[in-house]
Amino acid sequence: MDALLGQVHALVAWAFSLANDYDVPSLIEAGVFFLFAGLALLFACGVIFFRNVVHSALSLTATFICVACLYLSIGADFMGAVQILVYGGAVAVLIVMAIMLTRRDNMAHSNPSRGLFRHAAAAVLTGLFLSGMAAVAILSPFKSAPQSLGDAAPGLADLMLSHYVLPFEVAAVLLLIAMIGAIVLAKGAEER
Amino acid sequence: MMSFMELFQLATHVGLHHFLLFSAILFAVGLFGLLTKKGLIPLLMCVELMLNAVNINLVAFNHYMPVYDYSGQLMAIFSVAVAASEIAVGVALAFRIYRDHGTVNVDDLDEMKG
Amino acid sequence: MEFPLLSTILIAPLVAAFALCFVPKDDREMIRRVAASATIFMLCLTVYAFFNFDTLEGGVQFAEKIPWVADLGVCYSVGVDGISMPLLLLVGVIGISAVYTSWNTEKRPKEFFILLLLLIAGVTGTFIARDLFLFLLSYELFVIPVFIMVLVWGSTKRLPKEFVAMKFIVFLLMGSAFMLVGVVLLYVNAYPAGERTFDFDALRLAGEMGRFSDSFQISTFPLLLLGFGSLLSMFPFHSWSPDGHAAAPTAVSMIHAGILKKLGAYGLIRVGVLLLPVGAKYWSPLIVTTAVMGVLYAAYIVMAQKDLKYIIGYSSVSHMGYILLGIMTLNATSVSGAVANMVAHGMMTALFFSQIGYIYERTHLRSIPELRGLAHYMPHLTIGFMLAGMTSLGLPGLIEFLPEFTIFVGTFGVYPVQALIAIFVIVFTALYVLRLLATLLFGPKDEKYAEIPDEQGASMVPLIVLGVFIVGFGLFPSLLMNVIDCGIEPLAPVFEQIANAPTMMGGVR
Amino acid sequence: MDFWAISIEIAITVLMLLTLLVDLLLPKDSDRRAVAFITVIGLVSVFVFSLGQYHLSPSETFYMGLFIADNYSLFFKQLFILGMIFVVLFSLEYAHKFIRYRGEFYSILLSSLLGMCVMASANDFITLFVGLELMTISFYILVGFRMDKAASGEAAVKYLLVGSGSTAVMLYGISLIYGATGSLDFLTICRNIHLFYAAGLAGVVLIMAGFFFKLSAIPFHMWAPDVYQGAPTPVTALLAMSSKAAGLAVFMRVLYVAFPILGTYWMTLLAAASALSMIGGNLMAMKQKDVKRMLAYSSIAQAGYMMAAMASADYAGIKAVMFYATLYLFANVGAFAVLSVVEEERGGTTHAHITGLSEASPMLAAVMTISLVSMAGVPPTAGFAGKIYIFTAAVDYGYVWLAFVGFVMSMMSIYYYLLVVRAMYRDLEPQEEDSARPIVPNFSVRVTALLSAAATLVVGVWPDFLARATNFASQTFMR
Amino acid sequence: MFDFALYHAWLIPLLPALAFLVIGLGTRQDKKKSAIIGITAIGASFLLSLGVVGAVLTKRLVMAAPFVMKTVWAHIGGMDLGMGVLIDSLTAMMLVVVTTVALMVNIYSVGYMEHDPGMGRFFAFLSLFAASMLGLVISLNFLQMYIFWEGVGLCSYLLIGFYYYKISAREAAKKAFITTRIGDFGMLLGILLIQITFGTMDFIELKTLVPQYIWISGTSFLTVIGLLLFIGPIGKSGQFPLHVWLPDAMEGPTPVSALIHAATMVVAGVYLIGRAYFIFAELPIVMNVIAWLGGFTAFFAATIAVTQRPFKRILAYSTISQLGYMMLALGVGSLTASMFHLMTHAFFKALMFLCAGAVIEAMHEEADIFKMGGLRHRMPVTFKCMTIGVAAIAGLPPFAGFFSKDAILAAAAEVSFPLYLLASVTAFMTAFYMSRLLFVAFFGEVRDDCPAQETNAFMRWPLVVLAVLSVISGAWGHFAGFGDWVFYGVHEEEAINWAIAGSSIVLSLVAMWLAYQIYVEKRWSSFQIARRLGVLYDLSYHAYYIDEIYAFIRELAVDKLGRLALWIDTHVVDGVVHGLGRLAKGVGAVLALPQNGDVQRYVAIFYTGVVALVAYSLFYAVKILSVTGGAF
Repeated sequence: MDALLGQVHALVAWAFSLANDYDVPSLIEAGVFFLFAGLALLFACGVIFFRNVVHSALSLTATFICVACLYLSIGADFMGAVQILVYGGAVAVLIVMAIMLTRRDNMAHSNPSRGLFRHAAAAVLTGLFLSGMAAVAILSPFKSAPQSLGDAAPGLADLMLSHYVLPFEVAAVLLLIAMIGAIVLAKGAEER
Repeated sequence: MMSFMELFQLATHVGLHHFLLFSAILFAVGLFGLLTKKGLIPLLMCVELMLNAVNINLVAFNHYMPVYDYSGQLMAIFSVAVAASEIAVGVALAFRIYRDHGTVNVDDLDEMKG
Repeated sequence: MEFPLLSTILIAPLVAAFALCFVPKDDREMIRRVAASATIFMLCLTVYAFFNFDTLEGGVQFAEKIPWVADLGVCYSVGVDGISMPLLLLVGVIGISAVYTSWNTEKRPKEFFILLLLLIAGVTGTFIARDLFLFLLSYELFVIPVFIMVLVWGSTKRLPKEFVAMKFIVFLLMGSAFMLVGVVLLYVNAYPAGERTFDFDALRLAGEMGRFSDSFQISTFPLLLLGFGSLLSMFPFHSWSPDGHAAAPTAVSMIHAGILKKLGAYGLIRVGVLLLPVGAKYWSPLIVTTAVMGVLYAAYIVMAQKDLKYIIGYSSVSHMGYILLGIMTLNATSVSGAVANMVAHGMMTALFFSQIGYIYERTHLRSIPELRGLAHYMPHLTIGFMLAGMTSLGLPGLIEFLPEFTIFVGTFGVYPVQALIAIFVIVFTALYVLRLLATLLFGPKDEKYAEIPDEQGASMVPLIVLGVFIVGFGLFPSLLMNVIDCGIEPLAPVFEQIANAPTMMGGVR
Repeated sequence: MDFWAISIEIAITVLMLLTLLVDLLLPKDSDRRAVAFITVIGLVSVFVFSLGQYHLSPSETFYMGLFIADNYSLFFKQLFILGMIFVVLFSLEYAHKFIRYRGEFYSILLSSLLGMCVMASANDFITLFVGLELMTISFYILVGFRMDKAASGEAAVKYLLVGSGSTAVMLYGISLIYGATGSLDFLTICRNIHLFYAAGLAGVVLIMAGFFFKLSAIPFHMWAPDVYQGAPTPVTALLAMSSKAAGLAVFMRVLYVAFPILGTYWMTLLAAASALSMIGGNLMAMKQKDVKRMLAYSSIAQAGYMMAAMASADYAGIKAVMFYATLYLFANVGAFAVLSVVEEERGGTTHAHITGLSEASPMLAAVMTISLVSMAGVPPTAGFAGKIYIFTAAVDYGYVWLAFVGFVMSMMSIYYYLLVVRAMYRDLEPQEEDSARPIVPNFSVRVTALLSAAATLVVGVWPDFLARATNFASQTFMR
Repeated sequence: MFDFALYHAWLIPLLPALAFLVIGLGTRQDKKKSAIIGITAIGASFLLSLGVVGAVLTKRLVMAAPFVMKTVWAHIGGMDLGMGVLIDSLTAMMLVVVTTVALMVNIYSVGYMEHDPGMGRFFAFLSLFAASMLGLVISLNFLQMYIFWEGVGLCSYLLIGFYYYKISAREAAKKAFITTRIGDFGMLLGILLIQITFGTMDFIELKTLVPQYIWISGTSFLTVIGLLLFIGPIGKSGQFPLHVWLPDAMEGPTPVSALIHAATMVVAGVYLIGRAYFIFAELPIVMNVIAWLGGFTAFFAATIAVTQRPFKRILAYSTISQLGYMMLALGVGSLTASMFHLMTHAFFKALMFLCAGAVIEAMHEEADIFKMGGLRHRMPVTFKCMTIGVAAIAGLPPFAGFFSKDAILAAAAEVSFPLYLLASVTAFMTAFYMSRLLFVAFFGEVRDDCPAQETNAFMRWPLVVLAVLSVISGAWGHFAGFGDWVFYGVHEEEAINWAIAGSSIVLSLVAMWLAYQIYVEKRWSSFQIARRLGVLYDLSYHAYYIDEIYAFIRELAVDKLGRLALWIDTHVVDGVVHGLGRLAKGVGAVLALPQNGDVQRYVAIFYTGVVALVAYSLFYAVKILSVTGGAF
């Protein structure tokens, strides 16, 4: 009982203190973060739990966009743009196309899941992984010190074309090969 | 024990840990999907979720930690490229599977075992 | 530079094997002629080496040394001392006998002789190696030839030959796994990185400098023992051996019982006892006891066996027990006896198997109740069997008597009870050998063997070659013993050291 | 910027584009041997050219040390190139029979090679990641390249799914390392004390998990058997030798260059994974009936051996790994060359398919035997010397138990290798007479098979040359 | 001349050995040449032996001062193993006995074996036997003796099994070898102990070392050695528990029985003890054992011999009995008597066996004496010779046996009355059964179907020579002073003790009379007596069922145990091996169970591994944090 009273006290005191030092920008920041993060997680869950795979795909796109918004919120504007373009655009289209090409019948139950046991096991495993990662995040005494490195796009361009030009070129080859490979595989599938 | 207030304070001061936890959860959701979905395409979507989650990590570190260039974001960009390639190949393979098996459910893929 | 005698001996079968690759596979005559000439050449050289071995000078002779693998500290270092010289001779003798025993191989002769020559080369390399790496390299060379030979040319009796081939190899290699751990431990502990070497003498030197602590020796020796002991068919790690004999083609049985097992014993002396004397001493009561148990146990099993190859297989387990006994008693007398017995038993067993092979090849029988009264039609075969049998039961005047006697002399003073049992087994040996000979050779005539020719020409070669050595060394043992003696004599300090080391029973025996 | 440092990569890229181009130019119905020959000739010239890159002076780097062309990477690159040459050579007939898009096949082979080469030289996580993914994605495609076989597609899907999972984990690890140290550059990371953060520690293990996946170490091995079995045989060969070697090369660089201060931390893990892989891989291989699948399990064990040497974390260990990777390459080339011929002639790679091979083609049977024995580590093949190097390194560091497990398991492994030999050499049942029908492999297969067998034997009997080469490469690496 | 013989004494065994080689490798197929070579070699040895005797007599090489030549045979592990020649009076006596009998048997065999296709082989083996036996006789040390000891064993084996197509012969040969092997085992132990204790096996060196040893350490350990050494003679000389092979050994050709199993080889045991008497004589316990065992064997074998029917079997048991006598003599300390009896026995037993051979051949391989009868008419020479033999063994003066047996009885009486009594009873029984043999086979009516004819000259003359020797050797030995030469310790002048001699003569005569009454006059029916005796007769007739007991023991302790061991080996030892193999495979199969093709399971296992690694890293991180307190 006492503990409860204590909590109530604290709540009241907090309300007062809130009035005292009302840090608007920080709260807005928090609001934005929680809004988009929450939405992203919600949509992510939608990817998994929608019965209709098209809905899942749309949900995935929504997740991507929410994440892009988060990027924007911490100043990674270029990254946000890439996210929207590549994920929200290209990948989503690819996926929807794939769905259309591999499924021509009723979409109602087009996103089946494994059995109950598998869900339970997956939940345990996922939970363990999550708690591990959370523990890692919490146990690490990061000394965060946000700073501005200037505009992201020029900074990235600078890196990409000087420091990391080689990976950049290799990534080009990678995309080329992925394209060729995808064509070959898909073509092979067609020519039955 | 932490009081509500401190908790709230902690929650409202959005920082690195928020993003780390968020990305961990997103990753976990993707992982959960990867383990439970049947269709190949939903599985690919889940993979994308996981890769995306990691990107959030990278971008967040790049923003919050005392670093002097954008290499974290760059890494994320490369990861996007890789993810895109992966999904392209994955989709092509989905066609293969669909052709061979008439379905894209991976639980039918057990020709090889033991 | 001296003529590289030992290398020539080593290379001869390899060259022949290589040459055989280019002989058309239907030209049987050519194939066996090539194989035979290689082994004859080998025999001549080994005999030359044996009789030119300077027993007064002793030490390592005909040595050659070429740096080989620099960073492991490996040299191509060959040479023979008084211990390995007789065994090299044994290889030469059994090599030629094996080739001639297989003279009439009809099934895929080309591959057969290639593998046989490889096998011979491998065992040769082991005995002449003065470097542990080279030793190991040749030591396990037998694996593939033996496996394939059993598989293709073997015979199925109690167990399918495929199964036996597998058991044979896996068993031995499992043993050698332990041995390899031991060897690596030795190698690493002997010298600090950069100075390491596989050279036997250098390793011994390291031992003398005290690089191998007592506890290290005690823990490492069992590893080596497991490896070498299982090749030596030490009880209770012998079960690969009789089955292996039974399934293998004759030539392989000869080499297997005649040489391979000796390889185990040789390794045990060369690596186990000489490098880890204190460890050997510590375990010796246990090993001696199991050795004697093996002697008795295998002799008992022979009593119940009917299949000729199983009989000889188990009897060789029994005889190898004597050798192990001699080695692990760890004094100069017993070890010399063991080394001599290695030669003796090798020749004896090879002779036995070659005779069995002869009869099996022609009748496809080798079970005692099915074969009888062979003496009526095959006097030469009878002589072969009698000679082998009498050698086996330790008849004086034949090669095996004096080595056994020496082992007994060496052992009796140290382990009287064990020695007593071991000596008593000579009665059993007589019993089973005589039973075998009696049923196989003597008794009423059986017309079904009338058509089978007696040994003639090529098939007499094993009998003659082995017989000459069995009788010759039996009547003039000093030919053999002097060589062995000059190999054992320099080891006196080792035995001295051992004499004062504690055993697992505590104290000094 | 020094293009000399990336000349090999440039050459391979050019070659890759050339093959694409030639493929386009060739008439539609021509067989693509020309492409294969171009590939081989090109790779041989690259190989010869690369010999000239060994150096005693400090290593060349391409831009700010992010890409280093040291002797170590050079050695591995040559290894990959060599493996690729062999694979292309022995798969000529195989590709002709089973691969529909041969021109693209060779291009993608080359792109995977490019990925490996980039990995071997990578000195920061971005380059590493991109190279790794280039290789991996190429392999996803290659594994699915047999359009006529459903198993091939299935294998590709499995590889892709598990591989993506592993990519995600590895990326996660990289992100944590980045978070802890603020850098992706190995040379910067290695000096950063913040690696001891939980994030750093977790990052290391996550990265290791990614590499364990590549090396198919237990318990990250589950994909390997299915993928090896389903993939086209030449691709399986590459997976077993090159992909694994590339993983090793970069794994060692990451551990030794980026995380040396965590040595005691990851060594334990390596030793444990090594022991698990050696035991599990060998035991599971025992009951396999399909040779390719058996080789998959055996490759798990082989990875275990190599990790045992890595666990000792000094130049002797690196050298042992390099030595072993080389001889493993030779052994694999031999084995898979034979298997590809068998699959081509008899339509499969199970024990039933290789039965009677010793009569159908003694040469192939002998090569197979030698290769398998080398994998088991029995003299006089190279495997024996390799094992001695590996376990000497392990024992030297104090991992006696690891050496013990390794030797015992490697000798146990002879069992399943000999099962194959047994199938090839055993007497044929009357109804199997068909299996004795002669197989005459074509010239390139013969050359490849004999070369690999000869190399296995020569290295086994006279390991000095290879030992010197690996010493040279590894010592400059540790410098 | 004598010097030549002495210094070339090593030729004595070598010549027959060479003959063996020549016959074995060359002339085996040619009967005549083989015979000539064999006889020539043994004849030369005989001459040389005579020369040696001459040398011994002229140079007075008594046992205390022998002539020695030696060479190193092998040097091994710190032991010097010598080979050499030791010539003294004992050796000389043995040489002459052996060569004489061997020569006679060789000549006899020419006749006996003339129709046998294996005659060449036979002569080869005979030569080898002679070589081994002579080598044994001139042995300088225990090892050499053991070597030739085994050599004679081998020859015995070969010759017993000469008719290898006969299963009985084959089995008898085997039995002989194995039984003597058991004895050899003990002897080998003894020799080993001597080598270990004294560091030498040389008789001459031991002769000086043993007394010193006894002086220092007493006799207890030496007693063990002595007993072990004695096991060898028990086997070889057919003493009680190991006598079973000797009767069976009669499966061999009769000349072989004469040479080996009567005259020479079986006395090797006696000879060994005589040679090593300087050890045995110092060990009273061992001496007692020898004496009593000898006495018992003598009596025991005699009781069996009384009821046997086959000709050679009776002789065989009589041999055992006589060997027992010799042992008894040794045991009571009279080397002289023993050796004397050895010599005389060699002659008359060889004689009787050769007679037996003649009879059996004449009877077309019929051995049962009760199927013979009246042979004295058909084979007069043989009959006369046989009679001389029987008289000799019965101890009737002036035949050879009288002198030697008397000496033994006298020696026994001097030491122990019970032994004397035993010996006397045995003497009585000996006379009885030998006369029984003589009377049944040679007296009575000639049967209608009797094919017997007198034998040919080759077989006849050796009989005559041996008969002469059987007559004169005793008296000659006695009066020419055998005891002056062959003795141990201090030589005592011995005269015939007429009390003992007289009583033994009386006993013998009574026994012969009894036999005559039963078997010739048929005053008492032998069957009635047998029935009366009942169990005793059965026991005796079946040799106390010792063979059966041994067979039972062998079945139990060897064959059954062997089968048990085999079972253990295939099911337990091998079972463990196979089980381990299966276990490994099984574990592999279990480990591969998760590999069911389900890719999501693969992912799950992958992530399980990841989680485990993360857990490890967290554990490590917490440890670091706790160490550093979170400060970096």
